[in-house]
Amino acid sequence: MILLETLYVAPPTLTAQAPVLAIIVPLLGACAAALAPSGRTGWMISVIASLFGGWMALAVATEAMREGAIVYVLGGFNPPLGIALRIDAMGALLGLLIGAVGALAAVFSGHSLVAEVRTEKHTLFQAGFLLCQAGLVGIVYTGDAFNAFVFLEISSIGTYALIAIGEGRDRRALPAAFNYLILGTVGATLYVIGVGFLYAATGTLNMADMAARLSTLDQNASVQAGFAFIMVGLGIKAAMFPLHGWLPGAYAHAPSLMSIFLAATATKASIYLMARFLFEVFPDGTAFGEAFLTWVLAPLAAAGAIICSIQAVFERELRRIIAFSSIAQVGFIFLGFALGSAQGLSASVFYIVAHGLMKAAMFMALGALALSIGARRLDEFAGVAREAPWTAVAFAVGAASLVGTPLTMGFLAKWGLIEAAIASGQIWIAVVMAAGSVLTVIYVGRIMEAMFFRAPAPGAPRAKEAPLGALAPLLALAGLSIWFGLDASIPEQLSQAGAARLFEVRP
Amino acid sequence: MTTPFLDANFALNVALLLMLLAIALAVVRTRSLLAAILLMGVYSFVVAAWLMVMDAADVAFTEAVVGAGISTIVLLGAILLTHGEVVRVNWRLQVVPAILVLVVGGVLIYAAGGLPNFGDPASPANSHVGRIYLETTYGDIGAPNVVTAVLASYRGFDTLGETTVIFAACVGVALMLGFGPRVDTAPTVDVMGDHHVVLRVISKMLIPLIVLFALYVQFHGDLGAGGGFQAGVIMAVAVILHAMIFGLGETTKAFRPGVMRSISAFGVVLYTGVGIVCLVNGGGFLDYDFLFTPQVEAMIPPGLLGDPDKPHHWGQHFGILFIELGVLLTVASTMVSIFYGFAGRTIEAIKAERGS
Amino acid sequence: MLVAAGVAGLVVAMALMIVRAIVGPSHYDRILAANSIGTKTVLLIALIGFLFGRPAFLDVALVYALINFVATIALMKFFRYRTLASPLTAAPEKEHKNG
Amino acid sequence: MADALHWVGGGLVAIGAIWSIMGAVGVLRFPDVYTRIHAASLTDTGGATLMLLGMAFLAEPGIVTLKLFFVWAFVMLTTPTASNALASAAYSSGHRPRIGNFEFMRGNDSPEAATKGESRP
Amino acid sequence: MSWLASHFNYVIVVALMMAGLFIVFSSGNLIKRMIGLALFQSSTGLFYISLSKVSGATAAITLDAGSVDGKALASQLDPAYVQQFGVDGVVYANPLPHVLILTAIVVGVATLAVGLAIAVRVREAYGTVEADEIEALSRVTAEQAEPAR
Repeated sequence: MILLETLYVAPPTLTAQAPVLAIIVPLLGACAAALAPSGRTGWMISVIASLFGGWMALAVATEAMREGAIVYVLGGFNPPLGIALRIDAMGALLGLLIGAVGALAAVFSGHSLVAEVRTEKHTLFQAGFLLCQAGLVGIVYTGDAFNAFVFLEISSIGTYALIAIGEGRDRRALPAAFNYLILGTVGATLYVIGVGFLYAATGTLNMADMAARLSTLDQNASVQAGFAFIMVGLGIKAAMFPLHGWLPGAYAHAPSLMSIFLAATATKASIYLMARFLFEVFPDGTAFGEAFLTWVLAPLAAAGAIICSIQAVFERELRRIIAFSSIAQVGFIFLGFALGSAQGLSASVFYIVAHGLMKAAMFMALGALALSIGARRLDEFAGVAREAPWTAVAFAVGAASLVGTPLTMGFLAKWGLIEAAIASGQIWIAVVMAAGSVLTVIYVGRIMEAMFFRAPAPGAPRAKEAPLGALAPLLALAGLSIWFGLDASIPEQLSQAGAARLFEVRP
Repeated sequence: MTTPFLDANFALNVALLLMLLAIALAVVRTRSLLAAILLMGVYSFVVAAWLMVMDAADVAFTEAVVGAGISTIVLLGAILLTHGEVVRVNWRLQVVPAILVLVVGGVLIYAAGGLPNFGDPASPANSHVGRIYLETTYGDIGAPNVVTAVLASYRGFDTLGETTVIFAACVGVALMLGFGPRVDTAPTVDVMGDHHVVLRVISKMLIPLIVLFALYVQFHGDLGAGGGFQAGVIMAVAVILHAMIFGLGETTKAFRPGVMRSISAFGVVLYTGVGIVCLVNGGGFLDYDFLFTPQVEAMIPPGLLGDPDKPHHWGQHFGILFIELGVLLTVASTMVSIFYGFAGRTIEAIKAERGS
Repeated sequence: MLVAAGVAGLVVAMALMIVRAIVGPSHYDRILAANSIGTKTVLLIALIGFLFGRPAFLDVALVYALINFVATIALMKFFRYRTLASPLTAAPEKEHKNG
Repeated sequence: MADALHWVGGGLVAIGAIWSIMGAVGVLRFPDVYTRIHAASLTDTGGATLMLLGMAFLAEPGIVTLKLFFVWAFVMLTTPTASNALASAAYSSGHRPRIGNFEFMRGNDSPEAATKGESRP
Repeated sequence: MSWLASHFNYVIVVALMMAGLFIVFSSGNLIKRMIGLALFQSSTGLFYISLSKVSGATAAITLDAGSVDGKALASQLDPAYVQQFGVDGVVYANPLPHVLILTAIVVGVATLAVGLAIAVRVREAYGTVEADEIEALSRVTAEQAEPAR
């Protein structure tokens, strides 16, 4: 907590407006980038706007830690009449993750975009990237169920086209983007239907008001169906196990910038929104909610964690391995939710951050390698550690965190989840976690073996170390994984404070 | 009226919904894409009539301009570029989707059992926030059209998001279709030496009228049905009509694609700017009561707009005016950009086919 | 009462037209039906305004009349020229062909 | 007086509706595209005129009447134009009328085109 | 039967949703799938608007009490309703779902445009818009990434 406050320095007038500024600065940045005369200017605008957005997210986090939860009223009309942003410590943590990864990815894009996307598209690409960022921050900050849908769509519509731009390198990006568009829109529409059912039962759209009204209401058919639709809709967006079909293609074929940013943040925002509906909007302890956690969420999450890890073991393209690993990790996160305890929730949120940072580092390392070699398959990466040691080391740090090596953030995250599972007596969840980790070791081991211990194939294109402008954000991300592995006070305090607050309100 | 299910309103409702169902089933069944598009156009017509029966004049307005106008044109542009008009059907592959859809439908029907009766004024949906808006709008905002008031002021942040979505679509379509080799003037595809004097003359007469009407819809928005979005689409339709009659080359000379994209961004900036002005003046984001500083408000003659005791009506009025202008700019330019994207590709497609 | 009868008549006419739109057989039949349904919708919306006491909603009818026109032009260009972009010429050299 | 106007207006609206139904029946029953276009465009313009005139009688003179006039003007502009464009598009794509004498139309059309008729799906 | 009467709208809306969803999942043609998606999204609009219907109400554009419209309207409405649910003597429709659906329609058209744009690019890259053919061609691309073993 002390650390957080020392990090954040700003005038109080700015702090008071930070929640909305964290959303609208990237938004304005997007407009400015679209108007920018050259790709270089667009990149600078993107970096500045992302950094400013990240700074504001820091302000929000500081405030949320101090106040417990921030309510920012928009338009001068108190909820439920107007729309309000409502940010508790966990939301602030997620916002911080989005801001940090967004800023680092924006810096990195200075090199990767030039290599991957045609020059005349750079300004619009940066505009789309910033829109996506604004939308994701909006999803985690808003306190209004319908407003969340609008932000979901802002981030998605920007994303679809940006993934499709990956066709310059691999035409499979186009059908992947189209599939994502179809499934993503179906998911968002199912979410809207669910919100409609809740609105029919409560007459309000504000989440807090909804929660208050639902707790006095009989759990009738339409409320239950609303809940189911929201879960399925957001489950598609969050790549929950049987609904994850869009993810591998989208992550594997998108331009590097989008892979980094999406892998670290996009599914995470939807997962967090799901958590809010699970633990904030719906009254705890109802038979229906309990049954969902025990009989639907937990088995699916466990199945996803195991099956997708196995798929990752047998996959040959490196980016697809990491994409499948992401789905498996989402399964771990949902296992934490399924515990239905404050400890489980806070462990899951911590895991979200850990996973976001490590996946960002891994995809960014691949992006940095893609600057010099156009490799896709795992064996094409043989021996890159000798040619690009720093990049490979950063990748290895991310991978180590993914496996759960001590001294990395991933270790603390896994440990926290297992602890929470044991504390609530669900030993089988701990066992699934352990089994998933073993599988993770296998596929990460394959990657490491190829990168570090195999000699490069003769005649293969030589990898080169990425230029400093691309290496610096990469090392920063890897450094964050290690820093939080040594001293996790910032994410830990925020996630625990948020979870404790939620479960205190509804014991 | 005391027996709400037997009145003319309900009978119309049932008739129109049954038509919708018939059309939707025909869309499912048809193998011709073009037929599906035409049926969707008809569907949208019927939806708009139904919306009028449901007292949703503003939504009907939007459905009119979007469903029948823009969607049809964009879909036509897309099938021109994809050269496929007949869909192949493999009935064996449809079993799983059918089961899936039946499950979803079953859940929905089960859920519908818990919904309040249709038209019930005392249902939760109609008695909580929705009612409060009706009671407070006049005092808070002073605009007769409650839908516009809610859209632009109470839930102005949603509308900012909506405008941003439109801008995102502009960015997306431009990234996908907006670049590549361009031709200055469209080749004249003169099939049989047609002459279209009638169309050209009528369109020349219509286009200024359409723009005039768009302005009326724009500035009449807080008094009657309509607003920035609808006006924007109508204005875009005027440009699209010009492009279709006089050629894309002529139109892009007047409304350059790059300029259109810039205007789209500028609309969002204008909207956000209004919010920031409120923020700088000490209110929350988009709190139009703070659009003008107290010094300015003191200069306003009392009662000029709305209630004489409420000088903030002035701020609300102008706030709504400005943000609707932002919406208009973004929507109009985005719709034109989207049309450029699809129609412009057509030229390239024709050239590519002729070349090969 | 007579207005209600008018609304009912229009709905019946629309239903018949929808049958034509669904059955086809050619695309021109569908366009024709769509166009005609458009006109009927314009009238229906205007009449609904009268029936329910809000004739001020004629704006919606007005905008429908306009959109209907533009969509029909788009369809016509689609069928005849296979492009939305080319200009419609006013070539004066040929005589009127089919009256 | 107002009552009389009301009856006149209502009557015109009802006649217009009957007119529209007649047109719709024509569209449903006539044998080919051209006769159907004939039925639709004739009754659309005629029916619309009657109904809008009727509504003008029902409404108080003022902005509503003006809007009704504009709706009428739009319908009168668009329906014939669209019908004209539609018929010419149908003709040039190879549809030939099923009934009536159309010898005078021969010229730049190939015989295959003339037999295509109603074959499009 | 009375349940059907009071929930008729929802039944039809569910049928429309199913129709849209069926097209999305069963069709292989990308354009047809976009059409299905548009149908599906539009049916949510119908759902919300059905929720907002208030029997005997009028559109939520408040009337000047003295205007001709207002007087004519007030005389048509049921006095008991007006007394219980009316504002200034007239029952108005619930405006909130209208606002939400305005936004949803806009989102729908944005999605449609972007989706079709991507479909057009798919056609340019693959020469087809049928999902199974695209998948087969994608497999070829994936195998090109593999060396001959």
